[in-house]
Amino acid sequence: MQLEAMYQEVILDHYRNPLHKGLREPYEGEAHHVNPTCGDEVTLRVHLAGSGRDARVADVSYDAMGCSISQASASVMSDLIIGKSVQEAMAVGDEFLALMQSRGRDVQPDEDVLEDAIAFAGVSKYPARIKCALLAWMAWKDATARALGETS
Amino acid sequence: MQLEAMYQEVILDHYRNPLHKGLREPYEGEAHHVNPTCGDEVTLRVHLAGSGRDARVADVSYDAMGCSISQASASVMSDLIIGKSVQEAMAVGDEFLALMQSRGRDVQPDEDVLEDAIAFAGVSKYPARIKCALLAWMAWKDATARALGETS
Amino acid sequence: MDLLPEELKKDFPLLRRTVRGGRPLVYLDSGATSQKPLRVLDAERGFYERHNAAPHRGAHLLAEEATEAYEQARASIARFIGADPGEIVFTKNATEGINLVAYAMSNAATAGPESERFKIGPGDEVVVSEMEHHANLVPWQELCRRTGATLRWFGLTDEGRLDLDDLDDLVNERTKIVALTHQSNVLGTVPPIKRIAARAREVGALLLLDGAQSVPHQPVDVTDLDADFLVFSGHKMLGPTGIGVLWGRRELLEAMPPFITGGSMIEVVHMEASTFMPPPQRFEAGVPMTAQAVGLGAACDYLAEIGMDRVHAHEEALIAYSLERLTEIPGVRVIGPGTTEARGGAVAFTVEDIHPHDVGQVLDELGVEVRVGHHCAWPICRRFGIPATTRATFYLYNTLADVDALADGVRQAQKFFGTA
Amino acid sequence: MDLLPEELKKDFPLLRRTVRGGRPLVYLDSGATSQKPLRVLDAERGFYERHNAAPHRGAHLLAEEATEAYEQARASIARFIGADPGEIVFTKNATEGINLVAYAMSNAATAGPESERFKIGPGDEVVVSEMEHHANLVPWQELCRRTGATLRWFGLTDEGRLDLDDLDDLVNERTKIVALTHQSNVLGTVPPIKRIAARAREVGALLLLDGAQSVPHQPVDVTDLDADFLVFSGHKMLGPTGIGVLWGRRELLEAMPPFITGGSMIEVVHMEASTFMPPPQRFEAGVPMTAQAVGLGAACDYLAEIGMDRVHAHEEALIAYSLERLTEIPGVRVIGPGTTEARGGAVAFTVEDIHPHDVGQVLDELGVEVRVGHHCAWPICRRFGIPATTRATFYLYNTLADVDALADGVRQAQKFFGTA
Ligand SMILES: Cc1ncc(COP(=O)(O)O)c(C=O)c1O
Ligand SMILES: Cc1ncc(COP(=O)(O)O)c(C=O)c1O
Repeated sequence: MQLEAMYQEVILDHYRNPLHKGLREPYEGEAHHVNPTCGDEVTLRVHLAGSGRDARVADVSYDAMGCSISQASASVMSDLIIGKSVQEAMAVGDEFLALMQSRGRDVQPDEDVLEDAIAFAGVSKYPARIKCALLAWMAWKDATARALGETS
Repeated sequence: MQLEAMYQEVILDHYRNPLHKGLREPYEGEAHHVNPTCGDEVTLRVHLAGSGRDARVADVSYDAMGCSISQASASVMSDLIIGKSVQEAMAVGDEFLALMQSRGRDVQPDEDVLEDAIAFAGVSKYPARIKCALLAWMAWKDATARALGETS
Repeated sequence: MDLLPEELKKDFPLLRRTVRGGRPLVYLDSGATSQKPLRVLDAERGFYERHNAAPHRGAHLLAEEATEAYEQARASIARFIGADPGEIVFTKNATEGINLVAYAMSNAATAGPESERFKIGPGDEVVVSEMEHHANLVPWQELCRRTGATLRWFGLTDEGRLDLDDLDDLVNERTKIVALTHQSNVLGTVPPIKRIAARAREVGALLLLDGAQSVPHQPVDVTDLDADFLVFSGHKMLGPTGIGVLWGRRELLEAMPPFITGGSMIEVVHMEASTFMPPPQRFEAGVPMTAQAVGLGAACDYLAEIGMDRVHAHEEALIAYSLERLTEIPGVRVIGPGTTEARGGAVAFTVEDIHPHDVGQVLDELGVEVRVGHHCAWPICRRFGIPATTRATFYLYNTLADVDALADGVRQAQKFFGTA
Repeated sequence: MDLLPEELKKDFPLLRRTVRGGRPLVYLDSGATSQKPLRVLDAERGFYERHNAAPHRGAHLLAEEATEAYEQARASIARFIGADPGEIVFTKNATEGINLVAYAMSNAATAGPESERFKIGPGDEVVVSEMEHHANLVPWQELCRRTGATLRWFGLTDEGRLDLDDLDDLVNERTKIVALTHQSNVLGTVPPIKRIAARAREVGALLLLDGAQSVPHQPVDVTDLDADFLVFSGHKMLGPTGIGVLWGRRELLEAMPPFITGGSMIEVVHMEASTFMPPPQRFEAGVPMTAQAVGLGAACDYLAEIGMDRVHAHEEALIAYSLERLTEIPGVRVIGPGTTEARGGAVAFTVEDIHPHDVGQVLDELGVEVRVGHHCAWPICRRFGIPATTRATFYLYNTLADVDALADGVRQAQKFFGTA
């Protein structure tokens, strides 16, 4: 079975014991995203220290309903970007997006950048599940843009 | 060529020298019909003597724009029904409709009833032209219904 | 059990293929779209290879033949549901059919007095239910938004039946139209249409049935249905994609303003204004889905030859077996009626502690193709307090072995995720 | 002359057939609908036999493959007209595309402030022309009827060109949208779009082009076109019936309210109200014309491989030759430009003292399939004071011999009816 390639231990661990879950104060930006095809939802808050793209991601908190992939992805993401500058975190997000869009082709994901998130490589072979893996990331981008006052 | 089967001499004669053409007074009912697929038009008036279905068709006058089949059909029809009772004329119309819908199959049209109109038998093999042959008949039915006060 | 012969599967080329590393395909997603028998594929291709032309537009031989093929298809489809061909309007799918009626109703505002019956505005009401597919919900929300009318709906019982306690209150003198599913695509529920139709008649409301899941799976005869409109999709009943049907009572279609306008639905066109043809042409603007109509006609003939009562009996046997096989698995909960009574072939369920996406992934890996999510009927999930379900839907080509594969797959998912 | 090789005809199975007692078929009605190459038929059938599923709806392997096929088709079509795939909306035909924009404009009345640009009401104006196909006239008449806006139009010169003398008056600050044919299906005229587009920009009006006859026959690049919307039909460009395209500028599609609503165009659905997906999904409610999209994608690839400039040159040669052959016949009058300049491949004509129906009948008997009537552009006939015309339209599979057959047939008609 190919299932093990998708559901790596790391993913199942994060799914069963998600990190940083729950909505917390304070926060400067919040976003609610849904996956219209399956109804999965995430509400995500960003707390920044400092201003502009140099600001540091002081906290990411979220409430989410969805499959193992979307849950684990939210957990891995929060853990990965808390403590980074917004700029660095965005770069990680871009790397993750590239991995997801690789469709399992010959992309060499940067393990140093992606850390646990590299476990999602197997998901990129299943187009219908890519959105699950990206849900939290999209919400985070949106919430951060709001925190930075870049969008309404 | 099968063309001769469709364009019988009788039809071409009526086409070149249409009978009863031109709009005349008096009349009790008028109808304007178009063939939406080709734009052919006929305006047709009915003058009745007497009332109800026993009334006699005293005159049929018309103005028409269209192909040889629709022109000849208006001419043949007028000539055929002027002088008949409405009831008789309707019966001729039904016989003609049956002929047109026969699709060239084994219908034995009644020559005594249809007279010159029997020449349209060949037209029934061409579905797109049946409407041409029926245009004046439909207008006549409509105008007569109006003359009899059967419709608004 | 009244099962159809397994050889039937051979008529469907796609069902021969394998998936995910050579596994045989177990297709349990016919509720989303059905597979196509050779007969339908051949009918469509044969049309293109021999008779292709724009119907109702030309006088040449090909145009004649295309028109004939198109109208014969209309006749086959009409026969299939006991209707008159003049009452069959071709649309691109069921969704367009519902939108057609909803837009015709708002268009009635600026149409002539003959369309009085369709006029709708503030104070008027539209009634749907909580189990509607989005296709039979959103167009009515939008109609209400456009016109100021009010949307109301039937709730659901815990068993997934329509809650008719409020029938007399919900359907009242202000109701212009009741738009209901004829078979739920999630719960499988078949509502008691006759009772609702009687009430609609009483108050002079129109009744539209969403037959997207009924017409493919049970014998439907419009003369017996007591509805005013019925819509369905070709692709869910062995026909091509891109074609659907709106059936309407003749006198209603005759009084109804057009929706999409353009070529070949007009009578006379001036720059200032135009007049329109009688139905069904009035509702078929533009060059139509000719080859698809021909394909759907062939699908109806194919189904009619097998017999819709036999198709229905076959599916009933599969549903009964799958309800049995699924509910014996600990942690599995079927959403919708637990018996085959007044119930069609959609079996939606949850598996404790495993998200439907993850259940579906394991099944897919095993070659069992089911649908996961809200199945375009989100309010059902909200009603039952669940995020989504896994749904198996059946058709005449499915077998008891397919049901076994489903049940075994669910158990494997439980094993994989360590919940059993 | 820059003609394409005659072997091309072999790609089209239907063109091998004979008509009316064994005569070879001379198909001169591609303006109504085109014939289909094997490649398109195989693409469509291959989809049904291997990948058929509802796209954008499932997570299983077949659904993945169907989604991929559907989106690759969108990409092929986008490439064909130089657009971004996100700007390609699938419709059932060109007619639906035009109606989509017209209805979106009236729907803007009850939509949010982002749709401001589309709002239309009394005092606002819509501009079309006297050479529009009914598909690009009646929807605007109906939009004006629904909203109280005013319809205005460009007249035609005696040569069948747009009369632009009134341009600045006709297109003014009150104009919300200009909807123009990009190539007349009767006259062949290609209007000077750039000039009209410049004026539309100046006054802030939208510009929609009806490309039903341009996209199949000339290279069209939306980045060069300066229009806001472009619609066309698959069946006129070697693709299947039942599929069309609306291209729109991204920022406009993003701001435009939906038209047909239902499944898979929604974001979140509650019983009370729903929100919608971004384009193109927002405009594609219901299970789409999946196999037809795949077929149209294959048609675009086929045409692109031949090269649209070569297709255009081929047709130009045929038009030039047919103008020559037809006008040398006494009594024949071509309606529309007499040269190939800014003119595409529809050649409509009258034959003195013979009604087009009768001309067409003789041609049909000879195996030459042309169209007779008003060709869904009735106002053109009124403008030129004629009841109807006979129209020949060409495509890449036509040959000079086809033109000869046409001219010979017209002479035979004259002989038969004794007018020459
Ligand atoms: C110029 C023009 N516009 C619009 C249409 C409508 O196309 P369709 O009938 O495919 O919607 C046609 C063809 O019929 C046409 O020639
Ligand atoms: C109950 C029901 N209604 C309507 C629809 C819409 O059908 P389509 O998407 O073919 O328009 C569907 C299927 O998707 C359905 O299951």
